[in-house]
Amino acid sequence: ANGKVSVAAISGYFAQGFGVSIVNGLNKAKDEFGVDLKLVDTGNRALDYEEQFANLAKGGQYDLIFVMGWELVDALQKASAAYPDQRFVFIDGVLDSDKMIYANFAEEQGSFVAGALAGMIENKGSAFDKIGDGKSIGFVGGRDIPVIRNFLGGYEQGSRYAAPDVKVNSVFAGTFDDPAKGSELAQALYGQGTDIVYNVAGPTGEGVMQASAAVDKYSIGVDVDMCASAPGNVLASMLKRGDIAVYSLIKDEVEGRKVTPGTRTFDLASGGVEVKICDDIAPSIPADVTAKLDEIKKGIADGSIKVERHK
Amino acid sequence: MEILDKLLNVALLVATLRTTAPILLVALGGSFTTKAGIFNIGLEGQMLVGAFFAVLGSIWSGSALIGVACGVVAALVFALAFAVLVVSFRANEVVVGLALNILAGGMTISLMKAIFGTRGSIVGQKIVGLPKVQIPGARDLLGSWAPLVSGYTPMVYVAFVAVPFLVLFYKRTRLGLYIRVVGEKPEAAEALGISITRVRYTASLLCGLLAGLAGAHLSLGYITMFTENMSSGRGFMAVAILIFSAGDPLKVLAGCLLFGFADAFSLRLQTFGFPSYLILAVPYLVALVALFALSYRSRPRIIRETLESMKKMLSVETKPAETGNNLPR
Amino acid sequence: MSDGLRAFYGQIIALAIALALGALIIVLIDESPINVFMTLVRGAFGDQSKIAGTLLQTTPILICGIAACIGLRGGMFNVGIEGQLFLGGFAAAWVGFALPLPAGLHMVVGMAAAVLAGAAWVAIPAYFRARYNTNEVVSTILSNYVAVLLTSYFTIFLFKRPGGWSETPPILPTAYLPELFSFSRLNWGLIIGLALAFFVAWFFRQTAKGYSISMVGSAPKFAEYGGIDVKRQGFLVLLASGAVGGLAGGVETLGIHHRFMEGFAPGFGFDGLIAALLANGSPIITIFTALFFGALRNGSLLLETDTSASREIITVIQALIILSVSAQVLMKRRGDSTAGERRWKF
Amino acid sequence: MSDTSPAKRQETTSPAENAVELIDITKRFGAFVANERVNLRVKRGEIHAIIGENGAGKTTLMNILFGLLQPDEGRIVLNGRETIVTDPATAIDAGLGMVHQHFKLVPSLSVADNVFLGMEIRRNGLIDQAAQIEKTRELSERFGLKVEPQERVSLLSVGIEQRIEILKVLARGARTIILDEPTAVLTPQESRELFQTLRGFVADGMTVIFISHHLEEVMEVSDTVTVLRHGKHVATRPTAELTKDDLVRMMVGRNVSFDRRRRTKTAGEVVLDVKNLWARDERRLPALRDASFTVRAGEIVGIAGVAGNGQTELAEVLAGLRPASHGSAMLKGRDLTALTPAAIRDAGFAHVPGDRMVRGVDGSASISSNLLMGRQFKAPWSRNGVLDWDGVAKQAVEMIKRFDIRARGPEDTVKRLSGGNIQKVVLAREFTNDADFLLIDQPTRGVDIGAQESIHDEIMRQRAAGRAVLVISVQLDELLTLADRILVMFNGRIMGEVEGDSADSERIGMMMAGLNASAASEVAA
Ligand SMILES: Nc1ncnc2c1ncn2[C@@H]1O[C@H](COP(=O)(O)OP(=O)(O)OP(=O)(O)O)[C@@H](O)[C@H]1O
Ligand SMILES: Nc1ncnc2c1ncn2[C@@H]1O[C@H](COP(=O)(O)OP(=O)(O)OP(=O)(O)O)[C@@H](O)[C@H]1O
Ligand SMILES: [Mg+2]
Ligand SMILES: [Mg+2]
Repeated sequence: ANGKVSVAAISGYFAQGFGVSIVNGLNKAKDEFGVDLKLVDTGNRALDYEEQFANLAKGGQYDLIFVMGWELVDALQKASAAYPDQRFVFIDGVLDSDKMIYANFAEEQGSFVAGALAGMIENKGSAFDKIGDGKSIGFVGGRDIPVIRNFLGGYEQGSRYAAPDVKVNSVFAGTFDDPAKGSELAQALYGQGTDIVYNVAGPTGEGVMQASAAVDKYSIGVDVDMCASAPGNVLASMLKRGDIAVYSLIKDEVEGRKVTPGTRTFDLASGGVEVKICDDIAPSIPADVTAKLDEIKKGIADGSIKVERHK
Repeated sequence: MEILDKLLNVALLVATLRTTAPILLVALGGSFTTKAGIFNIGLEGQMLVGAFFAVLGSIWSGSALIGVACGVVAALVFALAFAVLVVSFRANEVVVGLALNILAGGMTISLMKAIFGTRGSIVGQKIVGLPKVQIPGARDLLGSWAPLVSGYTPMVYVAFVAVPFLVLFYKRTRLGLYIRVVGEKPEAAEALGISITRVRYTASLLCGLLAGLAGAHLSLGYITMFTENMSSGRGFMAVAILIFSAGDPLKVLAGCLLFGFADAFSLRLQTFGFPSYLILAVPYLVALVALFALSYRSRPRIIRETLESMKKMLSVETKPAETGNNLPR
Repeated sequence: MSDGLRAFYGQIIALAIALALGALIIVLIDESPINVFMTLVRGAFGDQSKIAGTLLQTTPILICGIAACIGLRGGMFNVGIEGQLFLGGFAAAWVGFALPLPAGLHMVVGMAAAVLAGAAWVAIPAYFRARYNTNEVVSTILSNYVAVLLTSYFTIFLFKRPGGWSETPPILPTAYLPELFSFSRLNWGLIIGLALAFFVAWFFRQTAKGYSISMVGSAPKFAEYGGIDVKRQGFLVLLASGAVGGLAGGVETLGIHHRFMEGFAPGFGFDGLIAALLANGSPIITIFTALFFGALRNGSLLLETDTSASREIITVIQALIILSVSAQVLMKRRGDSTAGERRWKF
Repeated sequence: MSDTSPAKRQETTSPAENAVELIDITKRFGAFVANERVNLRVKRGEIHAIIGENGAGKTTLMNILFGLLQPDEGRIVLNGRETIVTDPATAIDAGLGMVHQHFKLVPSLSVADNVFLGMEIRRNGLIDQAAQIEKTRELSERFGLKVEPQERVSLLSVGIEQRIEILKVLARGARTIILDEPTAVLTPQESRELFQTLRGFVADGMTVIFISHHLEEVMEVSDTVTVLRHGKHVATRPTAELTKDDLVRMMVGRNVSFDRRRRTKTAGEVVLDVKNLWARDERRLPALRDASFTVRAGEIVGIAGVAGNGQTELAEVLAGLRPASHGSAMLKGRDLTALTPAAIRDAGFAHVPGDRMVRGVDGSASISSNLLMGRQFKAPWSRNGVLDWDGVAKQAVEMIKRFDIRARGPEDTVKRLSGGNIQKVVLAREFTNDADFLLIDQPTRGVDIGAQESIHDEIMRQRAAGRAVLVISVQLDELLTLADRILVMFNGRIMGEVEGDSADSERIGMMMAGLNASAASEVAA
């Protein structure tokens, strides 16, 4: 790597929510620092992964290889053993090996805040714009897989903490690529008296946002700022700042602070996850809600509020 | 009871129509090829390019209608490629259909990257979606049932109105007749100077037209965005419905409604806490059960069959005074 | 020019057209076609590990292709190989992690479970096809969706590896399908696939049973008249096809992944179907079409890292190649009737 | 060559005197020459018969004339104008119409829709079905071809289908009508009606070309005969100058006898005993009603009847291809109605099916492969389930020789053979099965005269070997030639039985039309 930092990223999810934020961070680093960047899309056939890791790692030209997606873990571990000098950054989790760099995100914390926000708004009842009499909030997941369950778990805990009598209705689309289905699922939830729906479903979730505009209810976005998807209907977005994570890692590398194995945690306290209330909504959020949210954030940061991870 | 109330209501029927519309449109498109004797497993791909180019056209022109037109043109290009390979070059239609599906997937992503610099989804204000059609007076006449007929995007109406048109088309127009004849008995068509090639091309293109509309509906009507692979198996579902309806418009409608209902219904079931994976399989299982039940019903059970035939024999035999043959007892 | 020679030239020309189109696309993305094609070849056959990788990719396509061939020869269009593969893969993995058995036997039982699961999964569509003439294309397409969802459910809700991803616990090493070389994951699956191809070809060509099934496939009424139990053969053919589809899944889980992962092998069933159709239902030719696809896939993996061509571009080029190879323009006489061509019946 | 003089004579006459002239037509299929420099001149206003053995190239020649095939060499002159017939549309425009050997009707459409297919009557862009029905009725009345315009074709009998085919041609204003083996599927009465119609056409100044294997018909109705042999033109002569024997000699190059076969009264024990057999057709209506009869060893029993009167169902029930709804059929003590087709074959049953292309062969397979059917599990064809293809091929070569199958070899694809040769493939397989009972449905449908004789010889040989033979045929002549006893079927019933020796066609014809035995005798007497 003749003086110039060169990085690669490998994943099957560059097209979906969190992946988009990773790509944004990588591109930002590329533009700012002029690093070489190679993106490798793994597709979704497990048979391919090992070969792809080998193709990427064997030349040794990449200073860092970012790896995103749990299904790649097996191939990653083999590659890490086969190419011990290669530094891999595993995004969104921590593995047993101590040779890798981990960028770990606490999405359950962000989801906890989102759940608390939704629960409290729901509790305001018809006093609040677009909220009906029912006491339920919703969740639309992409596929029913552990990481999505982790979002759901945080959301439920947050809602229970801040608004114990609000019920959480959760559904899964079974796919991340079907916005039409997302819209249909959200409309089913809204039709049953649910007023706020949090989506963790990539492009499928876009359908949820659009449905909230169609029936004029509230939605909460995820991963990236989705406030523009349905202005006036999106309460907030739970940002999972993959962009910050990769950007800061590359920045360290470029500025001579060689990234070494270990875990970096991106949580509420460090700003790695955050709930951003949309600008057009923010003025109408009651002060007591804002205060409670601040209190919760503080509690999570200092450990007085424990958020369970999904196992 | 409360559960039933929550499940079975106008909203469910409205959702059924909404879910049905895109599959119905693409399946009606496939009806042309099916009737013309071509097995078109490439509907999925045609729909996908339709969806993509509709969004592209809408962004470029700022007009939803031009967007729809772009989607249709793109699907037509795919349909033409299908026809050239299958009809003129006599390639295997399953291979071509599947390969065009693969091509559609790769092409839309490549173009998305090339044009928008990102993968994933195209969302945002620049896409002009199709407006919802409010039927005047619907609310006064139907009250809470109004959403059943009013407030959909235009293609939903197009899909359902297309059904009677297609019935008429096959029954009463020359082209419709030729399509049926070419599918049913090509040697008859050939002997009468009807060009099989021409009819199959026409059928393929008509298929592309509706598949393109279906795609445009998905990305500009149902929702307003494009995402990779957003046709999500609707084209394959349409293929399944087509095969067991033999392309007959009314049966296609019935099949699509059944699937649409099962889909809308099962989504609602999920909110009662059933495991998502099993609930998501419900529409496919319903379709399978319907398929099996239909074919089972078309073969009466041995006993009923025998009874009926006996009755028929008796009724036929009592009339003419033929030479003294005894009835079987 | 003999028909065979004409067909051969036809394929060469078709391939040339596809490559020319591909080259055009490559130029459009600012790459050198020469470089891209060389990389493709290097990625497929560059060294022994690349060749092994190609064969590794070939194996499941080949086995799925044979499953499709069996169906096609018997007049059954099994579009459900995908689902059978998933069920077979899961069943083998289940035996692998849940049923401790002595080495060797364990693997055999695992493969047998895969075969049985594949056959069982197609049994209902097969029964209805045989008994009530229910279209197997529809029922197998639909059952694919159910198979994928069902195995996902099993994996995530019933058998998930604690702390792991959407996957079952790892299988015990006693159930591993042995690897062929130290430098690759290539395993006995390839040998099984090749042996199966030759066996199936021999079976249809040389055995009385195979003859009977072929006749059911090409002229069912004639077969019925000739005393062949058409329904029974049809049922068995689909079952056998499903069994081989299941076997493909078993080979993948016991030979490579050593556990079942939800959604681990999408599209192999369809790749196999395309390979079999391009080979016109011949298992021997399917070896070559599957190898062709395997080489394309493995080559394209290197293409992605070593050139600026991305996965989607490669997909586009692959689709173009399949399309042009499928065109039989030069294989048939022109000018005469087109009406007699075989068509799909609905 | 014998045709040069008439041809020369015609060249001097006004060109329009000939409706059709084919000049030096050559057509090759691969290395095989189906037509070799064939010349055909058909005068306006005549009935012109084309005869020749199976595979002589008759259908090929007509397909070329009608634009369905393109000749490799040669010219076509229609009504004095040289025409390149690129497709049927060109032929139709030139006033030609063709009724194909295999009908080309669309089963799901109505009669009127079929008649006007390709030239629909439309109003406001929509097909005017009322007008089509009206016009069809008009045509049908004008030409005396009775049809019900609104009925679906799938429900009609072959005789009516043929009328529709002819109406189709007439509706297109054809002045020259080509019929390829029009009578192969018709009853004697229907054939007679057809020829009356054809004479009517000629009287109207139209021209008729027809292909036939029935020399009586040719002698009876044609004005001129053209004979083809092995793809070559042999002769074109006025019919009046010829005898039937001349025709046969020109066709096959030797004499053939048409006498009734000698009958032996030495029938043995009962082999097949059918009692009160009932069966239903596809529409679940009774199609076979209470049939009872026996067939003895060393005897040929014929079943006469107009097509579609339950013969097919009877044959299928006996072969196990259709369930019986009542009754029994004992073959040497075993009830066939309870057995599978395979078990029936094992019980000593051989079957030549009526619909040879669907039931009798796999057209896409080789002759060897077709000859193997039914015996693939038996030695010497297979051992331990493994086939001996060499042995199969060797046997196929023998059968090709013995049954005079005109083919390039045992690996030849069956669908490339002519109709008659395909039939011989079926016969070859079934007659070498050593079965005690032979069921032969339409033994010589579409088979040329030379081959007919050899097929009849073969059937007689089977009888001499002590087999029990049941022959179903719509050609009464054939049954009169072969059968020891003839049963007549009408509307699913056996109307009566006549001895072969004393059989007269008039009385049988009555029974075929639905009169019972005694009534038929009275009317005939
Ligand atoms: N010989 C033929 N072979 C194949 N297709 C045909 C043939 N004749 C007509 N068609 C098809 O049938 C359709 C209707 O044909 P038609 O000739 O009626 O068109 P048109 O004259 O534009 O219609 P109209 O007369 O109703 O205005 C056309 O799409 C044409 O492609
Ligand atoms: N498409 C084809 N390909 C190859 N050979 C063919 C084809 N069509 C016809 N033939 C061959 O050409 C010869 C003439 O066939 P044709 O059908 O004209 O005979 P035909 O005189 O009508 O016989 P038949 O009286 O049995 O109907 C036959 O040997 C046949 O096998
Ligand atoms: Mg002929
Ligand atoms: Mg013939």
